[in-house]
Order: sequence, then structure tokens, then C-alpha cells
Amino acid sequence: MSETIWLIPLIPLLSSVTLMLFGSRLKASQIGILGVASVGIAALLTLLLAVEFMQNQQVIQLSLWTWMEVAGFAPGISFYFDGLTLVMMSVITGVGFLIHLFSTEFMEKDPSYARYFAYLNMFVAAMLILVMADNLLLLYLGWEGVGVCSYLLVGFWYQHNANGHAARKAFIVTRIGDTAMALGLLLLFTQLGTLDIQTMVGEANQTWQVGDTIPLIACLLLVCGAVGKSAQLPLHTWLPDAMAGPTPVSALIHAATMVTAGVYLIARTHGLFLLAPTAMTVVAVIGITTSLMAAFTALMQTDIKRILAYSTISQIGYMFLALGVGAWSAGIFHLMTHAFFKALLFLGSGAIIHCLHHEHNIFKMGGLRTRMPVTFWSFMIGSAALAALPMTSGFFSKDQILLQAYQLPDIGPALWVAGLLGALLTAIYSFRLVFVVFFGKANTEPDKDTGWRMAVPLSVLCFLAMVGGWFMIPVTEVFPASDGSHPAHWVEYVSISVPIVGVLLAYFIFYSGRLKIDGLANSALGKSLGQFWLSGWGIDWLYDHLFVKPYYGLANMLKGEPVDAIYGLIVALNQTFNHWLSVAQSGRIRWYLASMVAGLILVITLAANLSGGSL
Amino acid sequence: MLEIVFFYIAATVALVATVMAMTRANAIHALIYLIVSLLAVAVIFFLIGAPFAAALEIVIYAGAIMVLFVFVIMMLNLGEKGDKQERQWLQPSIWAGPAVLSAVLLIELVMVISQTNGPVSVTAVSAKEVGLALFGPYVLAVEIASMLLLAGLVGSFHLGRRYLERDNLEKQGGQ
Amino acid sequence: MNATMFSALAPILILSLTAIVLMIQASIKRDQSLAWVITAVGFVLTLCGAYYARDFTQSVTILLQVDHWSLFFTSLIMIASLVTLVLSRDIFSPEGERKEEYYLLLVLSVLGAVVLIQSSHMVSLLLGMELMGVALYAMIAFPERGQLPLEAAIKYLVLSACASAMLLYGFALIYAATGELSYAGIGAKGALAYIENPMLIMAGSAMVLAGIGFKLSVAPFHMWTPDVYQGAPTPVTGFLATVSKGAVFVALSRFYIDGGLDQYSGLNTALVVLAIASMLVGNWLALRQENIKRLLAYSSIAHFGYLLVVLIALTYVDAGLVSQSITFYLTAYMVTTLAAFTVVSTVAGEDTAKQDISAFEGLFWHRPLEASALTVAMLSLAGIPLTAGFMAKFFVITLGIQSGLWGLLAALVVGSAVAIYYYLRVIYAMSKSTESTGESANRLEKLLALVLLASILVLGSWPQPFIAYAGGL
Amino acid sequence: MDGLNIPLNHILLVSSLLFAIGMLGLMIRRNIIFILMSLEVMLNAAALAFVAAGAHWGQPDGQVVFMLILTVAAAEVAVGLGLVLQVQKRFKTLDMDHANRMQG
Amino acid sequence: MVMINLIVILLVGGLLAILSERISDTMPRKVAMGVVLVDLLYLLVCLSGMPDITQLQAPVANDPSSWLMHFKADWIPAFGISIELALDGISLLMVLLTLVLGAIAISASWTDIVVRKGFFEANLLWSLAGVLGVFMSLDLMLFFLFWEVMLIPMYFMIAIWGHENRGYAAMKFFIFTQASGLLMLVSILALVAVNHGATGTWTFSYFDLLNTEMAEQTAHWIMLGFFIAFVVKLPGFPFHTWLPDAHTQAPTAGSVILAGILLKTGAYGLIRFAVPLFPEAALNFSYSAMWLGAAGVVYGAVLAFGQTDFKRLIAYSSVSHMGFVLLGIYAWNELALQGAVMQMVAHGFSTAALFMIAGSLQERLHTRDMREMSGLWQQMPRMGAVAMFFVVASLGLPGLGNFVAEFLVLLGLFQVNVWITVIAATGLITGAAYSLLLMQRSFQGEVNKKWADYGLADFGPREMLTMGVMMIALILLGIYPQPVLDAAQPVLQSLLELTATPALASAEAMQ
Repeated sequence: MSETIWLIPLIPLLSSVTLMLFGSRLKASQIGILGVASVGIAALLTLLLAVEFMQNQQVIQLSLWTWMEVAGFAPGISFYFDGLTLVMMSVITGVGFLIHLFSTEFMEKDPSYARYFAYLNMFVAAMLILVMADNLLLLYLGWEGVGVCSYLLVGFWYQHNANGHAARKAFIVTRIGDTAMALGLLLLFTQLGTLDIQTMVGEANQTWQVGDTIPLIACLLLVCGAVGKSAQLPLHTWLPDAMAGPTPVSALIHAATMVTAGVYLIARTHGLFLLAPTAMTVVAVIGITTSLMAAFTALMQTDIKRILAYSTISQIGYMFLALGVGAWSAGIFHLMTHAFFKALLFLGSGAIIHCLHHEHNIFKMGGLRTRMPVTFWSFMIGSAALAALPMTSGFFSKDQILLQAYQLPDIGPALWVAGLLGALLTAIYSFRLVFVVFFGKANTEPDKDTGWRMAVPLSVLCFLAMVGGWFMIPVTEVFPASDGSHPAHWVEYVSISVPIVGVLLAYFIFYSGRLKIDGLANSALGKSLGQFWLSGWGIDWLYDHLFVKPYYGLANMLKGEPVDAIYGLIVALNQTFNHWLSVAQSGRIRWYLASMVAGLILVITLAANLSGGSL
Repeated sequence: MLEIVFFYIAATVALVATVMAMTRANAIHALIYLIVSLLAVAVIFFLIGAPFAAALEIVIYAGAIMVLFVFVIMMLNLGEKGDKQERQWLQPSIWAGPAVLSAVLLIELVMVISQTNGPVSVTAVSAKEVGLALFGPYVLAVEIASMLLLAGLVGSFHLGRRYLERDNLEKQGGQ
Repeated sequence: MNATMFSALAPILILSLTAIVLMIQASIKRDQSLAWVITAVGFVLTLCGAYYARDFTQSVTILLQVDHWSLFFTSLIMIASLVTLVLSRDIFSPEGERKEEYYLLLVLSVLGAVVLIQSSHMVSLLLGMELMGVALYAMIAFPERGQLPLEAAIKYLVLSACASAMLLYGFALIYAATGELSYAGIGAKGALAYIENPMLIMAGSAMVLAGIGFKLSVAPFHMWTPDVYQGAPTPVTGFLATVSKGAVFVALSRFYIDGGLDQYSGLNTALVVLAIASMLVGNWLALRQENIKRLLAYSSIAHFGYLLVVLIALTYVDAGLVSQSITFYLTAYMVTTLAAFTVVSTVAGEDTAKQDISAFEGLFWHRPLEASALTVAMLSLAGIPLTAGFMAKFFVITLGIQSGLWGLLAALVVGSAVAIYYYLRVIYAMSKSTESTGESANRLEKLLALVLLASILVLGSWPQPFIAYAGGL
Repeated sequence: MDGLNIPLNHILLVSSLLFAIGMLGLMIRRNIIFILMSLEVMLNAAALAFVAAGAHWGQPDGQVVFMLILTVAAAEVAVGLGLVLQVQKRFKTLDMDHANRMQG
Repeated sequence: MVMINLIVILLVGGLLAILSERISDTMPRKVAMGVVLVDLLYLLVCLSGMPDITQLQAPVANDPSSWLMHFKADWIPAFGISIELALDGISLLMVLLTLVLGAIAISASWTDIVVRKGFFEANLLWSLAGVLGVFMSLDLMLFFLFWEVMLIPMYFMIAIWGHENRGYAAMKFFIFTQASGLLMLVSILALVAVNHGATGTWTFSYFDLLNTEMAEQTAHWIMLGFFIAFVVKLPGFPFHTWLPDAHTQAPTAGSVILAGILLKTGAYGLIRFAVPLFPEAALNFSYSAMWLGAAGVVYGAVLAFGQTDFKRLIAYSSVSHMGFVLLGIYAWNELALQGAVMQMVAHGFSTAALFMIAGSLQERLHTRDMREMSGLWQQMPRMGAVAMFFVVASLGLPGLGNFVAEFLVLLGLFQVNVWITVIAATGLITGAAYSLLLMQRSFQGEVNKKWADYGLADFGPREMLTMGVMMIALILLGIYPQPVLDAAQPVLQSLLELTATPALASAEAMQ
């Protein structure tokens, strides 16, 4: 098995290529089977691999060929497989398979069915390469590959300009981070002479001391990449817009897998980050700030997918917090559970949108509890996990993160409090969603409930979201062990109770109506604050005026090619000379004679040196 | 001594006559001044020991070439109207610029020439010496000069004949 | 005078004889085709005479210097004259004008050019130039109708005579300073005279330079060029551009080299200024010119600017290389210019409207041979590789660099860059698509265009034999 | 030897004055006849300079050149006057400022 | 002789193409395609007899016998000018690129040339011949000759078969390149004169002129002449303004050849001549050159973003991409140089393909204005997909050739100057901005009703085959660039050694 792990990304890739080349000639059913089966096989192979790994705990390193070899720079097309990789691969292939299955029904009516699966399969392949890469350059290949697939899928319905805009925004904003990350790669190679992650970390530990500047810069550059991909402040603005893509895409790419690539990157290179404690603090602060910002924003959103998108940003913020405080395995654990419940929520919302004729506004839904029971239960379970109610999967992972954050010296308690605030908000907005959409009176009538191809993935994900917290992820070998100490018990109790309080608040505000917040919401401060949160803290507006518009303006200003003006000047100069001289060619003999005499005077003066006066 | 006095007189006459020639409105008057100038130059030739050149100046220059001018002027029959126009053309606005140019050129030439010294030879170069030179080393020049005259002849013949032909044609047209 | 002298004078004698035969023929029976044939035979015989004279190189009296260099140029201008003759056959009004005189004038003019090329003395220079000029005045004014030829002739005559007066006065000053009229004598006594009175000989040389510069249409003595080029019948323009200018330049180089004028820095400065002015003024004037003959006139101004660089380099490099460069440049220039005028003459003729660049539109498609010849000529004038013009420019730049004449080279680069524009305009016009179809040229002219086209390319792509030959002159 | 001979530079001075006057005439006159006359003056000035220089050096060459200048002047004038006739015929004027159909 | 034959085949092929028009209207393009393929095949056959390029020993830059092929014959012995052609790894890469793109160019203009087809194909073949000459000649005069002469057929292609503003564009193209060529001529002659002054012999041979001793100031000026000539052709900022016009107005095949091949001659000249002939002067100048390169990267990208003309946008993207080449060359270490060479090859394919798409669009829509396109994917999905591929290639997607190139350049550059690297790296972002804008405006977006009943034909088999070749090439370059790197490596190695020596010597002298 270990020799054939390269098949896992290859199979979806081949399927993608096949669909691209021959998609137009295949029947819809064939397309669906090909698309789903390829990921299914990949998932199966991953499962086999997992079984094998559980038995022997053997790290696999497989080099296919040397990508390029120039002056000691010799990255390979080579894979590295350990517990962390296994977790990521399982999530990608497993959740990916379910979402593919879901998509067969969701996208059934779309004329570009083949294109959809081609992109989706390619995404799975690129994502697998990302997590399996042995060196940072190959990782970068996967990294950019998923970016392009994300771009393609967000803009899948290209006929609407807004979708195209969202897609470009997604790509370019992440590209900013990617470029910084590329610079980080340059720095790392220049300093350490290799991009192979394992060797590199080893080198780094020998070359640098903890707290040196260069690892700090390198780590910060990598963080930039991670921030872009994982939609953290300040590069998070693309993710809510990216909801323009088909909902299963949001589930797979913008919730379960791609957006967590940043988390994976930092986890994978944690050896470097350990050398740069400042960088880790930065990661933690970014994480918690993003988390809070997104949670507040999610509170005010009315579009079901945007709520989920901000919730994703917020949850990834928790993962960053985890990484920043050194809770590596907790971060990855949260990554996994989040993949389960967020995919579940997205697919659920997809089902709703599918059945409600592309309705996105939650206030136009309502009362769906009885009409779409499968979806309702999916949402209930997913929201419970998201809110981290006890015994759900989200509870276990988030609890770990908060506890470990608390233990951090100095800023630990502050992070913990902020995290709790976030958890409270999470509970409120997630159950706001549930109460508004599924209870109350019906505003729109769904034409049907989900079919089996939607129901099965939902059910499986429900199961995973419930029990995912009991999984033991095999990353103990990967990360340094934590000291195992526990904080005081009251901390734990507070952590557990906060989400429950949040749910109750949501219940009183949005369901029973006992808690009136209208007065608060309608006050001047409340209104403007609400508006501020609704707009995502005005960050989009800021960027638009700070970067986008000036760039458009610059491009417009330079459009006429100012450099050409220099040459235009030369041309004009020549034309002027031409004009003057042409006027001098007056055709009059006397004028010609005068010019000859003047010439004669000139020549005599020069030759006899008369002007010099030296007689 | 006397020669020097004669030289200055002749030079003055030549210059004045030339200026007059250049500024007359009437072509015939101008031509006569020009002839006077040429005669004065012939005197200078004589004074500096070139009697043969002086003779040629009078015979060919003043005699033949100037007569050619007279013929043409007669043929064209430039009348009073032409004179009036000539006077109009001789405005300061027209001659000021050229005058400055000429003056500058003159000043340069004077600067150059005033540096030379040394007299001209007293011993006259006789016609015989000139003849010997002409048909000695310069014999080819004489031949080429003949070709030059031939070219002038053929050219003026071609141009002049057509002028005359026009008259014939007009006469025929009149009939 | 002895027998070998007559042998050395063979070209001049044959030409004179041709003139006499033409006159006799005219007096017996006026027949212009016969006159054409006689002239052609005379030219061909002169060419043979020049070949024959190679074995008798010597100074013929004090006036002429017959050596391989001058014989080469004699042959060259004979070829150019033959081209002119071919082009002249079908020009002027169709009603059978009497062209015997034209041929006679052509022969006399060529005679003047030959004298000029072989001159080694002020007198022969003067007479050669005047003989060539006087015949040319009449040739320019030869057409019976139209004002343009006449206007051109009168301008040329007045300005040229003025230039001759300058030249003569300059000679007089040099004579006054040195007491010598031959180049060699000036070379021998010049330095002494310079010490005694530097200004007289310098001013004299400067005036000579001005007079000769006029004939070469070097700025600022260039103003007549476009008008005369445009007004003169096209074959005459071609003759003026090649034979007249070429011969005068050879004479100038003779005067400059043998007279030892390169030793005077003041004169060099004057030449540098003239050269730079010519390169820039010529090219700038041509920039937006619509009439192709005027365009070629302006282009020739610039080209003689380039050529002057070679002369200036005489101060710094070995005279052999200089004369080799002059040989190559003039040959390339003459062949190229002849090609251009051949095409202009066959395509545009004497019709002013047809001389507009726009009238050449679509030439590529209905007269490919002529268009190709003109294209190659334009590329050669622009100095694009594989053409004779490039190798010529190669020589100029090489000499310029070896002499460290950076200012001149800068002007050359600027001028050449500007020049590309207007040469290309002609080519672009020819490549445009039009529906019109033009009449065809006669066989002889087509052959001529082809031969000249081939010569330009051969000189440009396989110049070694010619370079070696030019070096041996 | 008479020490009171005419100095060469005085003769040259006269010739240069003649030359300059001729040139002035050339530039200010519009009538072609006067232009030709001015040319004659200039040629004559050059001839004077040659003869004077020849006399200065005691050589016949100056006079030889003078004779040749005479020839040149004759030939030029002959063709020039022929052109004058044609100018009168075709332009109906002798004003050279009118002969500027070609320019630019 | 092989090299002479390569050129002669193309020249004769041009004549055949003209003549073949008399047989039938469609004959010239077939003849042209045949000639180029025969040329390519001939080269491959000849190469197969040679030792494997990747196994070659490092050629010593100034020892002709160690090159893959070498040919020398007298041409103008009076000045020591000879017909000296030679082939090493880099030349070979460029020659192969030229021939492959030549075939692609012919295919690109298979149907859009309607008048004077024979002459068109002839010009195309002749310009290819000129380019081959540039890539193979080692006599400076011969090099200059090919350098100038290849422009003439190109000029005709733009001037005769170009679009609405062809006269202006062709003129601008020609004047820019000729004027800079003139500077190069002066520089070549100056170099030769310096060498002549030192050794007393005239020679234009590259091998003899390497290591010409000269004063620092002299070397600087001569080098500058070469530099400007090459940078105009590259084109580098601020000498690039001819390029948008020429590219936009040229017929499709012309754009393909211009962008794919002609621009590379500039880069080739820099690598082969401008730096090795004047190592110290180039070293002193490298800082300025790199700034120019970075300026080109940024400026080209910003201007591309502002364009509405499909071809103009691609043209500016070339300015941006060739900025990377300039950076790579003047960083002058193996990584960056390999990147530059790689960029030359990869950019050749990606831009050629984009121009071909532009040409197809123009052929179908009769406009290049992207404001009038929009939503074309609907009707031409294959073309859209292909366009998407090359757009992401040009924005530097890893796994495709352009990424390898840009990354290597940046990697090499980073070791030389960090800040320039940072500025150049912004090109990755701005590159994405304009590339995706191109896609958005043409193939994506709301479907323009205007084209609904136009019956737009999607790419057919011929086009797909052509595109397929380029796609495969880019993918191979992206995931297994080693053959290209191996071919260039020994050459770059020896050039680096060659230029390192005097610098080291002077460093020692300083001590």
C-alpha cells in the first residue's frame, strides 16, 4: 500500500481530465458515477492506508521523480505520509466523497454537469497533493491548485457577473497571501538550502536559536499564506463572497478542506514556529480576533450561506488560536470535527436552498421543521456541534483549545475569555439560524424533501458530527507532547456552560420572544453597530477604497501609456524641425542665396578660426 | 608713384560704378555702369603688369559679354513699367538683411586679406609668356574650355531657338 | 605630350570624339535614335578606354592625374551615364522633339565629370565642374513645356554660378597665399604659407569648400537640391544625383588628400559642422516629404553628410582606408540611387502628380520587379544589412569609431533613425493594396532595374571581392 | 626695384569689395537680368584677385586662369540669357520671386 | 553545414510558397507547414546522431570545438568577418522553440489570411530563417545581419496583413528596432575597433572578442549599446511601447512569432553577448538593469489591467513577463538564469496560444474589444476551456512551465537583492488580476445577445491539435522541466565561469 499512495491523488485527477476531455460526450449518469467513484476509490484507498498505518505507525516517504534540479535546488515530486497527513486525507476523501454524492442530486439539472465534476475532482486531487507533499514547493503546487479550483467553482455559474467577481476576488486575495508565502519559501531556501519539510525543520533547529529574527520573518511570511487561504484577518474578505458558488462547493472547499489548508500548513511546519514564539503569538491573536469579528458579523447576516461562511471564518479562528497557543493536535482535531459539522450544515443549507428554489434569506424561510425532517435534524445536530454543546464533536475539540489557551502564560486567560465570548456568540447565531429557519411560520413552501443521494450524506455526516469527538487522531508522533497539566475545574465548568447559555439566549430571543431586543437594536447605537457588523466591520469597504479603486484608477490613468509620451515628444520634436526646415525651403532664389552666404560666413569663421579672435 | 595714384582712382571708379550698377532700376543704365566698372578693372590689370588681361577684359568682357546682355534686354523690351517696379523692389526691408550678410562677409574677407603683405611684381607678364603657358602646360585646359564653350553654345542654341520658334508659331497662329 | 599620355587620356578623347561625331551627325541627318546609338557606343567605348588606360597611369600635364582610382570612378560614372541614357530614351514629349542636342549635352556633361574626377589642378577642377554644370543647366531646362524644369534650371544656374564664384575666389586666395595652383603644389607649400599667414589659406580653403559643398548639396548649401531634383527630367535628376555629385566628391577628396588639407584643424571643424548639419537637416527635411524626387534629394543631402565623415577621418586614419571607403560608399550610393531613379523614371515619369508617394501605392502587386527594386534601394539607402548601403555605412561607422568622432557618430545614428521612417513610408505605400494596374516598362528598363537590384544585393551580401578591389586602387 | 609698388592686399581688398557688392546685388535683386549681372561682378572680382595674385608671384598662371574665367563667364551667361528668354516666355515675368512653384 | 541547411531550407521554402500560389489557393500554407516540419525533422535527425545533449560536457565558452555544432567560413576577410555558426544547449532550445512555434504560427493563420497567401507564408518562413540565424550566429556581424534582416519580413507581415492601424504599428516596430540596432552596430564596431587596436587584427568572432581588454569606461558605453538594442527587443521598460501596437495590429501568425520567438532574441542576446563580452561592466550595471526589469514587471501588469483590447492586454502581459527574464539574466546566477531560459520557452508557448485565441476571436467576431465580448464560453466552450488553461498558465500556476520559470528567477534574484525580489513578486498578484480580468471579460460574464445568432464556431480539430501541443508542452515544462534545464545547464555554467574570472581577478587585485 505504501508504494501506491500516489494513486490516491492520481485517480481523481485522471477522472477530472477524462471529464474535461470527453465530458460533453458522456451521459449525466456516467458523469456522476465517474465523478463520485473516483473520489470513492480514493477514500477507500485512504481507508486501507489508515488501517495499515494504525497497525504499524510507519511514516511513508515516497519520491516519484525530481521535479527540477538547479544549482542545489532539487525539490522532488515526493510524498510524505504520517498521522497528520492521514487525518487530512481522511477528511478530504471521506467528506469529499459524501459531498460528491450529494452533488449528483444537487447539480442534476445543471447543463455543465461534467464541468462541475471535473473541477470538483481536480480540487480533490490538488488538495490531496497539498497535504501529501513532502516539500514546500509541491505543497505550493497543491496550494495554488486548490486556489484555481476554488476560483473555477466559485465562478462556476459564470453567466452572472457577480459570481465572476466573487471568484476573482477569492483568487486574488488569496494570491496576496500566496505571494508572501512564496517569498517565505525563497527565504527558507536561501537560508537553509532545501525546501523538504522534514530536512528543513531539522536544519532550522541546528541553524537558528529560538527567537531569532530570520525564522520569525519566515514564519510570518508563511502565516501570510495561511491567513489568505484560511480567510483570517486581514485577508478574510473573499470567503463570504465565495458563497456565490454551488453550495456543495462551499461545503467541500470553503468549509471542510481548502480553507483549513492554512491550519495544515502551520501545523506541518510547527517545527519552524517553535523557533519563533512571536510568530505563534501573532497566529493566536489573529485567530481570536478573527473569530470574534466573524462571530459578531454572523449574528447580523440574513443570508443562510453567509452566516455559515462567517461561522467558518470564526471557527478557523479557533484553530489558529489553537496553533498559536501550541495546542497543535487540538487545532487539527477541531479542523476535523469542524469539517464534519460544517459540511453537514452547508449540505443542509444546500438542501434547503435546493428545495426552496434558491432562496437564501433565512427570514423568508421558517417552519421547515416538519416539511424537511432530515434537513432539520441535520441542522440541529450540526448547530449543536458548532455551538459546542456537550457531547457533540465540536464540544471536545473546542474545549481542548480553550483549556490549552487558558494555560498559556501572560495572555492565556485573556485569550480564554475572548474565546468564551466567541463561543457564546457562536451558540447564539447558530441557534438563531435554527429557530428562524425551522420554527415559526412557513414563508415559503418547499416543493419536496431531499432525495436519497442528499439524505445519505447528510445522515452520515450527522453521525460523524455526533461521534467525531470520540475519535483519536493519530498525531501524537507528529507534534511535541503537551505537558498534560489541567487548569482548575471551574475553568472547565465555565467553558461547558457558556454555549448552553448562548442557546438559551437564542431561544428566548428568536423563538419564544421573551427577551425583547428590539429596543436595543433600534437605538441609534444599536442600529449603527448592527449595520457595522452586517457589513463585516466595513473591511470590504475599506479595502475597496484603499486598494481596489486606487488600482483601477492607476490602471485607467496609465492606460494611455505615459511612457509613449516620451517617444511622442521625440516625434513631435522631429516634426517641428521638419516643419521649420520645410518652411525654409521657400522656393525663392534670394532666400537660397542668403542661406549660402550665411553658410559661407559660417565656414570661413570656423576654418579661419575668426570667432576665436586669435588672429 | 603715379601708378599707385592711378590704381586708387581706378579702384574708386570701379567700386562706385559697380555700386551704381547694382542699384539702378533701368537695366541699360546698370549695364553701362557695369561696363565702366569693367573698364576700370582693366586699368587695374594694366597697372599691375597684365596688359594682355587688360585687353581681353575690354574686348571680351566689356565688349562681347556685355553686348550679349544688351541684346537680350532689347529683345525683352523692358519698358518704363519695369523701371518703376524695380524701384519699388529696392526697399530697405528687402536689402537690409542681405546688406548685413554681405557686410559680415566683407569684414571677414578684409580681416583675412589685411594680413597679407608684399607688393605685386613690377615686371609685366607679357602676352607671350601667357601664350606660352596657355599652350604649354595648360593646353588641355584650352581644349576643355572649347568644350565648355560648345556646351554653352548648344545650350543657348536650344533654349534660344525655342524662344524664337514661339514667335513663329504665334505668327502662324495669327495668320 | 607623348603617346602614352594620349593612351592615358583615352576616356576623355573618346568622349570628345563622341561629341564631335554627334555634331557631324546632326549636321548631316537629324535622327535622334541614331544619336542615341552613337552616344551609347561612345559611352561603351569610353568604358573600354578607361580599361585600356589602366596600363598608362600617369600625370597628364599638370592638369590631370590618371590613376587607377580615377579610372575606376571614370568607369563608374560611365555606367551611371549609360543608365541615364537608357532612361532618357523615351522621355520628353512624344511628338518627336529634337533630342540630338540632349545627347550632345549629356556627352559634354560626362566629359566634364571625367575631367573633374581626374583633375589634379584648380584649373581642371574649375573647367570640369563648369563643363558639367553648363551642360546640365541646358539638360535640366530641356523639356519644351512646363515651368518646373525651367524654374529648376534657373535656380541651379544662378546658385551654381554663385557657388562657382565663391570657389574661384577661394582658389584666388589660396593662390595668393601659396603661389601654387596644383593640389600637389598646395600640399607642398601650404604648411609654409600657413605659418606665414594662416588665415588667407584657411579662408580660401573654406570658400572652396563652400563652392564644392554646394554641388554636393551639403547643408547649409543644400537648398537648391529638392527644387532641382523635382523640376529636372527624372533621368537628368538621376544623372545629377550620381554622376555630378560622385565626380565632385571624388574631386573634393583629391583636393583634400593631395592638398594636405586634413592637417588644418580649423578646416576639419568646418567639415564636422557641415557633416552634422547635413545628416540632420537632410533627414529632417525628408521626414514628411510627399514627392519622391524631393525625398531622394533630401536623402542625398544626408548621405553626403555621412560621406563627409570619411573625409574627416583622414586626419586620424590611413589614407588608403579612406579612399577605399570613399570608393565603396560612392559605388554603393550610386548604384542604389540609380536603382531608385530607374524605378521612379519608369513608374512616375515626368508627371508631378505621379511622383507622389501615394501614387506608388500597390506597386508591389502590379509591378513586382520595380517595387522590389525600389524597396531594396530604399533599404539600401536606409542602411539595412544585406544591401550595399549597409556595407557603405559599415565603412563610415568603422572609420568614425577608429577616429573617435563620437559627435559625428551620434548625429549619424540620430539621422539614420529618422531616415528609417521616410524610407519605410515609400515601402509601406508600395505594399498597400489597390485595384489599379499600371502600364508596364519596356524590356530594357526592366533589365536595368533587375541588374541594379542584383548589384545592390551582391555588394551588400558578398562585398569581399569589391572591397579587395577597392583596396587595391 | 621701385619700393612704392601697389601692395597686394590693396588689390585684394578692392576685389573683395567687388565680390561683396556683387553678392549684395545677387541677394537684393529680383529681376533675373540683374541677378546675372551681379554674377558677372562676382566672377570679375575673382578674376581680379587671380590676376593680382599672379602678378604678386610673377607668374603667367594668374592670367591664364583669368582667361578661363572669362570663358566660364561667357558660357554661363550664354545659357543664362537663353534661360531668361524662356523665363519671359513661360512665366511672363522676370521676377524670380515668382519662380517658386516648387517649395517645401 | 547542418545549420546552414536549416536556414536555407526555410529561405527556399519561402520561394516555393510564393510559387505554389499559382497551383492553388490553399497550397502555400501546406507548403509552408511542410517546410517547417521538414526543417524540424531534419534538425532532429541530425541531433540523433550527436551525443545526448544532457550528457554533454560543459562547453567551454571560448573554445568552439566543445560546442555541439560549429561551422566557420570566410565571408569578408578584409574585416575578419566570417560566417560562423554554432549550436550549444541554449541555442538548440531556442532553435527548437522557433521551429515548433513556427509550425504553430502557420497553423494559427491557416484560415485568416485571405490575400497574397503565398507572399505571407514566404515572409513567415523568412522571418523564421532570420531568427534561426540570430540564435546560431557567433560572428557579431553575421549576428547583426540576421538581427536586422529578420525584421523586414516581420514588417511586411504587419504592414500588409495587419489590422486597422497596421501602418503605424509596423512603422513603430521597425523604427524602434532599427534605431536600437544602429546603436548595436556602433557598439559592435567599437568593440571590434578596440580589439583591433589591442591585437592589430580585424575579427568579429565571438570567441576572439571574449576577453577583449578595455578601459572600464569604454566597456560601459559599448555594453550599454548592446543592452539597449537587446532590451528594446525584449522589450524592457521603458523601451516597450512599440510592442503593444505591433502585437495588436499584427496578424495572428505575426503576433505568435513576435511574442513567441522574436522577443526571445533580445533575451538571448543579453545572455550570449551583452553580459559575457563585458562581464565587469555588466556587473556594475546589473543593479540598474534589475530595477528596469522589476519596473517592467509591475508596469506591464498595471497597464495590462487597464486594457480593453484583447491583444493589447496580452501584449502588456508580455512586457510584464519579459521583465522576469531581464531580472533573471542580470541576477546572473545559475538559478535565475535557468529561470530566464525557462521563461523564454514557457512564455513562448503560453503567449503564442493566447494570441492564437485572440486571433480566433477576431476572425469570428471581427473585434478585439473585450467590452463587446462577454459570456463567449456559452457558445465556444472548448475555446473557453483552452483560454482558461493558458490564462492560468500565464498567471503562473504551479505545475505549468511559467511557474517554474518565475519561481527560479525569484529564487535566484532573492540571493542577489531581496527588495527587488519583493517588487517583482507583486507581479504574481497583479498578473492574476489582469489574467482573470481577461477571462472574465471575454469568456465569462453575462452572455452577450449580440453573438447569439452569429453562429460562432468552436475550436475545430486543427485548432485543438495545435493547442493540445502547446498545452502538453507547458504541462511537461511544468512538472518535468529537467530536459530543458539540463540542456541549458552546461552553457550557463561555462558562462558563469567565464564571467567570474575577471571579477575574481579584480577582486584579488584589490587585495
